[in-house]
Amino acid sequence: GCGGGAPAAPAGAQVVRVAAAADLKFALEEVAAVLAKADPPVRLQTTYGSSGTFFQQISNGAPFDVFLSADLSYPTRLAEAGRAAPDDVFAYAVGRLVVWVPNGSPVDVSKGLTALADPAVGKVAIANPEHAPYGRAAVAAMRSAGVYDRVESRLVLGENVAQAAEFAASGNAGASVIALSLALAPQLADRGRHEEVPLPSFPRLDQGGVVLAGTADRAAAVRLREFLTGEQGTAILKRYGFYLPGA
Amino acid sequence: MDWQAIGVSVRLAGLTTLILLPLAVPVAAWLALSRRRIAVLLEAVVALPLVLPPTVLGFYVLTALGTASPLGRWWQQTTGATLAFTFSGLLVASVLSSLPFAVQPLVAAFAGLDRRLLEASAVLGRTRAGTLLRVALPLSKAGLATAAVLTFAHTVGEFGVVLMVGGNIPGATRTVSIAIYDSVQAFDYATAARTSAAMLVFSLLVLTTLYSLRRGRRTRWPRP
Amino acid sequence: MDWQAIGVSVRLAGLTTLILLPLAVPVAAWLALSRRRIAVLLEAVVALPLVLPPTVLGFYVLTALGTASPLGRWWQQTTGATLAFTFSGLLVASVLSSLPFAVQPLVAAFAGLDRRLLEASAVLGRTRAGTLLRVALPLSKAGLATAAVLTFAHTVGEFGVVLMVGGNIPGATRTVSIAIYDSVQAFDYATAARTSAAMLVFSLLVLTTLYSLRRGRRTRWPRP
Amino acid sequence: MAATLTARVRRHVCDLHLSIDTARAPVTVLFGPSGAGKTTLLRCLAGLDRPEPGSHIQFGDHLWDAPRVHVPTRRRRVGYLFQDHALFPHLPVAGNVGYGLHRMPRRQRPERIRQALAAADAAHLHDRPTRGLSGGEAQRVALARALAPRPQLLLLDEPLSALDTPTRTRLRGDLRRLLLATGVPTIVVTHDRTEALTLGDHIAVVIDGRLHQHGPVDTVFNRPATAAVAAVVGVDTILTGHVTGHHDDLTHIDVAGHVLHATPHRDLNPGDRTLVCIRADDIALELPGPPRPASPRNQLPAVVTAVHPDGPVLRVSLDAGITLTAYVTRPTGEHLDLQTGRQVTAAIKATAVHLIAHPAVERPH
Amino acid sequence: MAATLTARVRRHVCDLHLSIDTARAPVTVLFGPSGAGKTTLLRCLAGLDRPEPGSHIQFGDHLWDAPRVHVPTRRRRVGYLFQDHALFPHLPVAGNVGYGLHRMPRRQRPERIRQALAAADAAHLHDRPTRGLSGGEAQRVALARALAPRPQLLLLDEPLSALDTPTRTRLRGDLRRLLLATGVPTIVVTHDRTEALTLGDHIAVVIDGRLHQHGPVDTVFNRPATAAVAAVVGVDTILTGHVTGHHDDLTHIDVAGHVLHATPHRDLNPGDRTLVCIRADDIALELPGPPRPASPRNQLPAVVTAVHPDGPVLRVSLDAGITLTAYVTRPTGEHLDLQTGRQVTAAIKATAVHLIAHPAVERPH
Ligand SMILES: Nc1ncnc2c1ncn2[C@@H]1O[C@H](COP(=O)(O)OP(=O)(O)OP(=O)(O)O)[C@@H](O)[C@H]1O
Ligand SMILES: Nc1ncnc2c1ncn2[C@@H]1O[C@H](COP(=O)(O)OP(=O)(O)OP(=O)(O)O)[C@@H](O)[C@H]1O
Ligand code: MOO
Ligand SMILES: [Mg+2]
Ligand SMILES: [Mg+2]
Repeated sequence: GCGGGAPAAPAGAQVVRVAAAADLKFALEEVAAVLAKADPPVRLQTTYGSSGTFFQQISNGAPFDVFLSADLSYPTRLAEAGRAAPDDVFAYAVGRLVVWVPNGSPVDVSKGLTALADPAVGKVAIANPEHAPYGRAAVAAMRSAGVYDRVESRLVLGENVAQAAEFAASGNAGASVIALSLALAPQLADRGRHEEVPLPSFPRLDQGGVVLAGTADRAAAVRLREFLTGEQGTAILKRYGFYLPGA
Repeated sequence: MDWQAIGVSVRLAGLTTLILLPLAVPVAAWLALSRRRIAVLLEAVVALPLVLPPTVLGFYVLTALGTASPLGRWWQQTTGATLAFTFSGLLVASVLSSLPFAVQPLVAAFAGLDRRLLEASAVLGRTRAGTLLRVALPLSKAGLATAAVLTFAHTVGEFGVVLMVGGNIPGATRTVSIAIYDSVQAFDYATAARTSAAMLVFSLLVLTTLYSLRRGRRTRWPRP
Repeated sequence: MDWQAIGVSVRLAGLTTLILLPLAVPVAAWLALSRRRIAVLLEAVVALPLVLPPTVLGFYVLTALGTASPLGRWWQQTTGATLAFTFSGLLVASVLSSLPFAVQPLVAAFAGLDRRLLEASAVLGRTRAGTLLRVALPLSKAGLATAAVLTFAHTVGEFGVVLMVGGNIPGATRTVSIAIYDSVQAFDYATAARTSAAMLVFSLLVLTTLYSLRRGRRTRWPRP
Repeated sequence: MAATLTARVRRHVCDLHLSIDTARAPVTVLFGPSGAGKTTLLRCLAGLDRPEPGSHIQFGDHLWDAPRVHVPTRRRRVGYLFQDHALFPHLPVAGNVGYGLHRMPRRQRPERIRQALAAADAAHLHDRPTRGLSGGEAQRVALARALAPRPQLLLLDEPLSALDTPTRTRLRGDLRRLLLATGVPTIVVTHDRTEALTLGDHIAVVIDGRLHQHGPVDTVFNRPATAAVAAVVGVDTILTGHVTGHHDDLTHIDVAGHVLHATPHRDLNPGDRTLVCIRADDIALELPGPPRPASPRNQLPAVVTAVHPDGPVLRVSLDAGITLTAYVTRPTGEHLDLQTGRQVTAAIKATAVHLIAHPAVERPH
Repeated sequence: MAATLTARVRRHVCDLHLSIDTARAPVTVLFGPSGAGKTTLLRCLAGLDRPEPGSHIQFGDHLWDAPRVHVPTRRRRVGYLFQDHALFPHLPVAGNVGYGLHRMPRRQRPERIRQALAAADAAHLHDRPTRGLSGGEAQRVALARALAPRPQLLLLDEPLSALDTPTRTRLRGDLRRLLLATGVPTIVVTHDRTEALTLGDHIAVVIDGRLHQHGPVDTVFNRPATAAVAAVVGVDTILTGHVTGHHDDLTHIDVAGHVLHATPHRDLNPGDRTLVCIRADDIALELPGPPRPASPRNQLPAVVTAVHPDGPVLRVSLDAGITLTAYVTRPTGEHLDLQTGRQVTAAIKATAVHLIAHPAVERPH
């Protein structure tokens, strides 16, 4: 379904309003499905977008219960600003980066980032490093692979990582550097090939969340946090292409 | 398909239009018909919301409405709720960002009026307000319709401001434009296409009706 | 402050206006003055880019320009490059998304013309095209100015479409609206404010000049 | 350029049948009360209004309007002076006059513009902006604009109504000469009798959307076919009587007990009802005296009931048993010492007494 | 409601000084050639154009324009019939006429609308839409609209120009009666002499932006103060001569060798140059014969050079050594058998020969 995403929940269900980074899109759908059947059911009302945008909105009092960012710094800064208790910041996953090319591309994606050095690849899409954690990670990874100088002039920037994925998926960019979670999504999986970028070649994408101070139903929000960091949640996140915090 | 979002959009666009038009008419009349030189400058000022990127406009509105600003705090103390991320907040932002769409066509229409008719009205003892209501406005129906259409349509399509100020809350601030964007972001092209199509059909109906209404007495090419 | 982005925006807005106006004039004339009933419907169709959220519009343009579409493939084979993420691609998208802003004010202006003057032109042996050029257009200067202003300003402020089709390439597709947005997102409020201010001042200058130009022969309130 | 214009024009407000042989009548005057349908007719001829089914307009060899035929305005090559001028406000005077000259080589246009303006007595307005022209100035510029392209048919809707008398008189003469010289068939709407007489060859009288009479100007003015026409062309005295007989090459009519003599009218038989039309300017006033056997065969003793100045003449109302209206010049008026109650003799030639048969079927206007 | 209107109006096209005692002259006619500045004057009086510094307009007790004073149009309570009508196209006829009645109780408006329409001979148009009115219909509606609010000053810019003669004649009388009955001071622009004579008490002649003469209608028409006025009011014969002397209570003038007699003019001395004005309708034509010692003191033998119909009369051009123009009625014309070459005597009373002193300083128009 649309961004709202949550399956219809029985009346009286607890509702949690979630602001989630774009790379969580598919994983959270499944989380929501599971939670909706839990007892008592929890209904997730999820909005996806760029972590930076959510930070702005929450700083100005946006009525969310839980913020799942693509990094740890935004949640931490929210806590520092008094928008959440410092204890309520939690890490829930580690983002993984892939090089993604559409089907039919002549690029040998198995060579990873070095394949991008070839000008024949054309435009390379990444998230905007200025405010998207995945963009920053992609730039760092390309630098450590020593290809950044040769790719820089061909970079195109998506507003968030999902948009970067779309640039390549629509065939307008020759390749993209995106979140594994997106590359694994059913809608993208059969439209292209991907190769993971080795984790050590870029600063760890520790993804953090936070239960916000103004939450209407703290119990429900905490249940979401518990679920994500618990056994069932971590299994789902793992399946959708995340490493687990501390792994 | 997100019917709720469509509902929010229609409500938002309708209310924005209803609020803006009565506001825009006197403003446009002053801008168009005033003899003061400053009118030119003010006309440009009114057009400014057009130039600011909607997200930036949204950001500034957000800041102004937020709890950090005096206005936001005052609102919160008075009503007990924040203005941002509510339908009312969205309405405020929409009114602001659609202002030029309501004012500009009216300015053009008023500026094109036959001055003899304004003079005739003055001779017959009417004030400017009376003349505006009884002569200028009825003779500017095409401009009024354009203003209404542009305001309504622009609000329905508005994205950046709503994104920043609305916070994408279903039933309150998730408009259809946001909903479609979300579908696209989720690679759910089918839903995006379906929602877009529904909106297009609806808009087409509204616009066609509006345009038909104003068509009565219009100037046409001489036959054939 | 990102002067380069300002340059891109001004170039984009200027070219969009230059391309759109000559296109919009005959379209608007047909829509306004045609006696055919279908004109009402087509007028609504022309207004549609307004209703679609810019990002969605951008997405569809992106899809149309991409290698998956025949148009995109044809362009790529002909020119050897993609249209997306280039200035030209942005221009195409801008022209499309600004179409209603150019057409609507002209339709209103043409619809308000004095029919006797069109008749006088026909009697004197002029074709519709001649009449359009020599009578309708000169008498619709206010509408033309409004069309130009709205097109220019809307393109400068346009965000969603540019975001989708541009790819944020400095000097080519990073417009000032994107640059400001990026600054805001990067918490660089100072730069955002400075760039916004620069753009506001520039836009104010352009608009004021344009409005002053058209002010000469306008209808005014009867004295005083 | 002589051609025949045949028009049957039906629209909700009118149903007119007009046929003009432009060789015999280069200038046709359209005359009729306000709201009669004159402008409507011109608009249909110009192709601006589309006449209703059953209409048919043909100019020379060109079929302009017929079932499934409608030649667009710009191909009819007519010149049209609109009743409300419709000058282009954004063009200067010269631009307005030159607007229809696009088929002419560019070099020749300034000369033609000057000629047209001169013909319309508006040469001095050549460089003026159009906004700000006075009413009469605008009318002359509109006339020049209609003349400039030398159209094949000229339609002038009250071309001189906004002008002062000296300008109008001068322009009237110039215009008539120009129209005859260039040979452009012309239809002129006017409300002015003098204009009709001095400009037109034929006159068509339109009343309530119907053509009531069409013919040489003199004939129509002196021999109106119907009471309505008589009223419109300014016959001041219209009386009802009945024929008493024919004698001495004259027809005798009884009007309210008074006998009038008229030139014979062959359709009238003794006993028939008839309208009697007498123009005010055909009644001469004389000092009362014994009847003289002079040419005015009707001599009615009358009492002056009112005297009003009316333009260059005095309008005298008389009671001669029947009510009469006469025009006299001022010297005559002074000579007769005309004032209310004065006894005079009204002399009317038999040829000036115009009879209209069957008044019972006439719809008085 | 009698008040004095004093106006000094300066604008780039005119500089006029006008003072009207509306008690003595309830209706003032503004007369002058096209482009003279008549409309400009009315617009300034209505407050629509702002006169230039040095201007001053006062109506009764109300100062309307002066240095740093400018009463807005809507407070002047004037009625203005615009030369181009300016009806509101979106309102029906009744809506137009009722537009200025907002200060009147709503219930009374329909009656007032009907009265105003009836006064303008347009009662039948009450329910009509304004678009589609004919020229003359629109003019009458505009007149009704100006009359309806019973303004304190009425400005009529050619109120009857688009009407046919019978309607115009009828309306003229009705209008004059209405204006006198309601006592609304009125300024009427007209190009029509008859209208000036029948509507107006006083007449103001404006030429080239200057007020040339102002006074009772008769005086101005019969005794034009300048050659320009004489031309404008339609004096047909204007000759230059010089005074030869005063005898018999008459002034004698030599014009190209012919002696004319005029009523004495005290400012003229023998030898002075003078203009001699003779109206065509003041010249009587007679069969040639021995001079009679009758009241017309000038009897000039003359030859007819041309005869033209001109409205209700014949316009006869004469060569009497000097060129004369005379009007005669048609019976007189037939009686004299007027045709080119015919010998007649032109009789002109001394009182009809009007002298204008110092013609050398006059700027001929
Ligand atoms: N479009 C229209 N709709 C309704 N009535 C109309 C329309 N056009 C003209 N009429 C009516 O038809 C009649 C004839 O109008 P037209 O303009 O031909 O008169 P006219 O003879 O030119 O009169 P005038 O001398 O006053 O100009 C008028 O009563 C007018 O109101
Ligand atoms: N706004 C203006 N700008 C320039 N000239 C003007 C303006 N208004 C009037 N005039 C000129 O001033 C002169 C007087 O104009 P006005 O309209 O007063 O004439 P009028 O006496 O009413 O003539 P008419 O009888 O033809 O209506 C004209 O020559 C006119 O062209
Ligand atoms: O999910 Mo992000 O915040 O676009 O990197
Ligand atoms: Mg007419
Ligand atoms: Mg005038």
